Amino acid sequence: MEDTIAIIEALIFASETPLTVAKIAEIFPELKTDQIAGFVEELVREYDRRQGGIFVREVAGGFRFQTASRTAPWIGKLRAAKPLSLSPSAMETLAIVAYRQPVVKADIDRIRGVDAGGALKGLLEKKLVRIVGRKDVPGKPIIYGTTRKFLEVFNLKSLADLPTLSEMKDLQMTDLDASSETSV
Amino acid sequence: MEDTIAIIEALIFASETPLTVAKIAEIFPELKTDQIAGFVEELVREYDRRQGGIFVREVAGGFRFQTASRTAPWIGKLRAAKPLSLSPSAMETLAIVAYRQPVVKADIDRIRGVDAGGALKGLLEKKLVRIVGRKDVPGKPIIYGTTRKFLEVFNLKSLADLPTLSEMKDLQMTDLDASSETSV
Amino acid sequence: MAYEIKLDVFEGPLDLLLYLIRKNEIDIYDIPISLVAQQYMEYLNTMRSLNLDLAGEYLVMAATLAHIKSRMLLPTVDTVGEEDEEEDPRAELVRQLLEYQRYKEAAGFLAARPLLERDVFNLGVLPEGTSTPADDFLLEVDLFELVEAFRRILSQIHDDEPLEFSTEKLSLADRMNEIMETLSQEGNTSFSELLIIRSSKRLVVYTFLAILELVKLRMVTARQAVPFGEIRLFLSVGKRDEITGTSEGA
Repeated sequence: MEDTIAIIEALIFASETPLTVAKIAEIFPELKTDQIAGFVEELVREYDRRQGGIFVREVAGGFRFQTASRTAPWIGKLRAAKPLSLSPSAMETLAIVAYRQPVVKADIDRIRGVDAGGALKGLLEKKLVRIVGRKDVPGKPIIYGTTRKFLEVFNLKSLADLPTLSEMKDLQMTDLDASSETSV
Repeated sequence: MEDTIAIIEALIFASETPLTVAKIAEIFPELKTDQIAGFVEELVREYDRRQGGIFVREVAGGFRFQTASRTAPWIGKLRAAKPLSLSPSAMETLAIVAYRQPVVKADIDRIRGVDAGGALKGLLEKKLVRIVGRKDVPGKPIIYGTTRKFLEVFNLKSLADLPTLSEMKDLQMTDLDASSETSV
Repeated sequence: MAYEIKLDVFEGPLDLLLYLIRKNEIDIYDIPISLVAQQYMEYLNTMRSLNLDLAGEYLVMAATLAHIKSRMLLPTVDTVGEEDEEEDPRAELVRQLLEYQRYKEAAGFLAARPLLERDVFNLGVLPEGTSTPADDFLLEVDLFELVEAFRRILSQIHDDEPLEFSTEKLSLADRMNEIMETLSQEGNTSFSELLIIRSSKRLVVYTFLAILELVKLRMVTARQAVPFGEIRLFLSVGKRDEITGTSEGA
């Protein structure tokens, strides 16, 4: 294996957050960004071809190792911690924040037709949503947006990776699973 | 790749402690310990042959992934830039300084009920808090306030943009759903 | 097709309405309002009889439905095709339902993705490495955590002293910090310079109050060379190295 690829592999493995190409470029100042992206791509393909238990995936603007989703039932038996779960009201609130950000609480309340305070607080605590600032209107309401952790948890490369809302109508007809499962 | 090996690979990867053969045997009651040991051995050999950036190694009676030792210098560079978070006591102290500034240490101690000296020192070192002056009372206690860096780190335009307590109360109303986790 | 109903599964009045629309196979653009209003009320009554907590929003929607129903019953002026004459009383509700439905679908899409810690997993433990914090570290903190920390502390205090804060006080602290920053960079500045550049009246007042506060705290000294001359402000506190050693940008 090309030595640089081996080092990049170790870096992606050891990084606490998805490792960006820019970060790798800082560590290898002698390499061009294109070259690094090429090396990472090669690594991604190698694991894809192999079809093993782990894969390299692009998430939240960086790369990380993650397990194949078909192995999840066994890992569930291993891990003591409860899997992440969100209530329907938390999911609805999160969807509104994700698609309409930056967004104020009043808008979320209006769209959902109920007070979203509790759901919003839960999402803030889980660090899926954050306070972005204040809107420059009377009352200066707090505006909310999603976090990098949101991208990490939902396996999104970036916010642009969210399907457009009209696109979603079509997706609804087909199998949602088909679009979500890329790793196995 | 043999599917059981792929699952074992994912298990070793996701395990919070080095994964023992006995533990794998619990997850696969239908397999014999010998068989499992054989699968693990096969995985170890595959990564050894490949000579990449990561390996499967036996540590403390179990198996885990680790990076190749020759990649250590680069991983050191990566870790050096690790983002830090604040401890709860530092966060509490910072919150008091932020909301009550200009404030003297005795007030912080009183509000927190413990000596805030250590936390304050850490915040001064991180340049989130600074000495703004001395109060003109006996003992001339030092007065603390937040810095511009504090505003930058928390993405605030000004201190007046700090969320108020009543805004936080808004986030706790109703919606018991968000706290009582139900699955998606 | 029979639907099994769990009364506590609705996420709000809009969710309940969408359910009724689906159940009755109704065209969302042409809702038979009296049927839907009647069924909505039946559900509300069932929920009440089961002692389920009814959020106020459900009652507001009941009133809205009743209002739309009454408007539908009113004889309309014969407006042939001209929709801008008078809008369908249901239009606003339909818009709301469609918008809510879109985000409900979006929520479903998000939930169907491979979720971290549910479908895919990260490395269990990070390999140990040289974890020496560098000088120029990144801080990863959250504003919500800061406010929560403050709220937590306040909730533990049963003091008589009110610990609530006002944005006025914080605006004052903002101005005090800015003046101190100017002074630590430039050594001194003139009174009028600080006040003149301020465009809004509010800001001038805060700046003036901030200067008074700083003088009162003996953090700055105000000096005048001649009577009625220019007032200049000087940093007056502590030993210089002590201040600059810990302050921003030293």
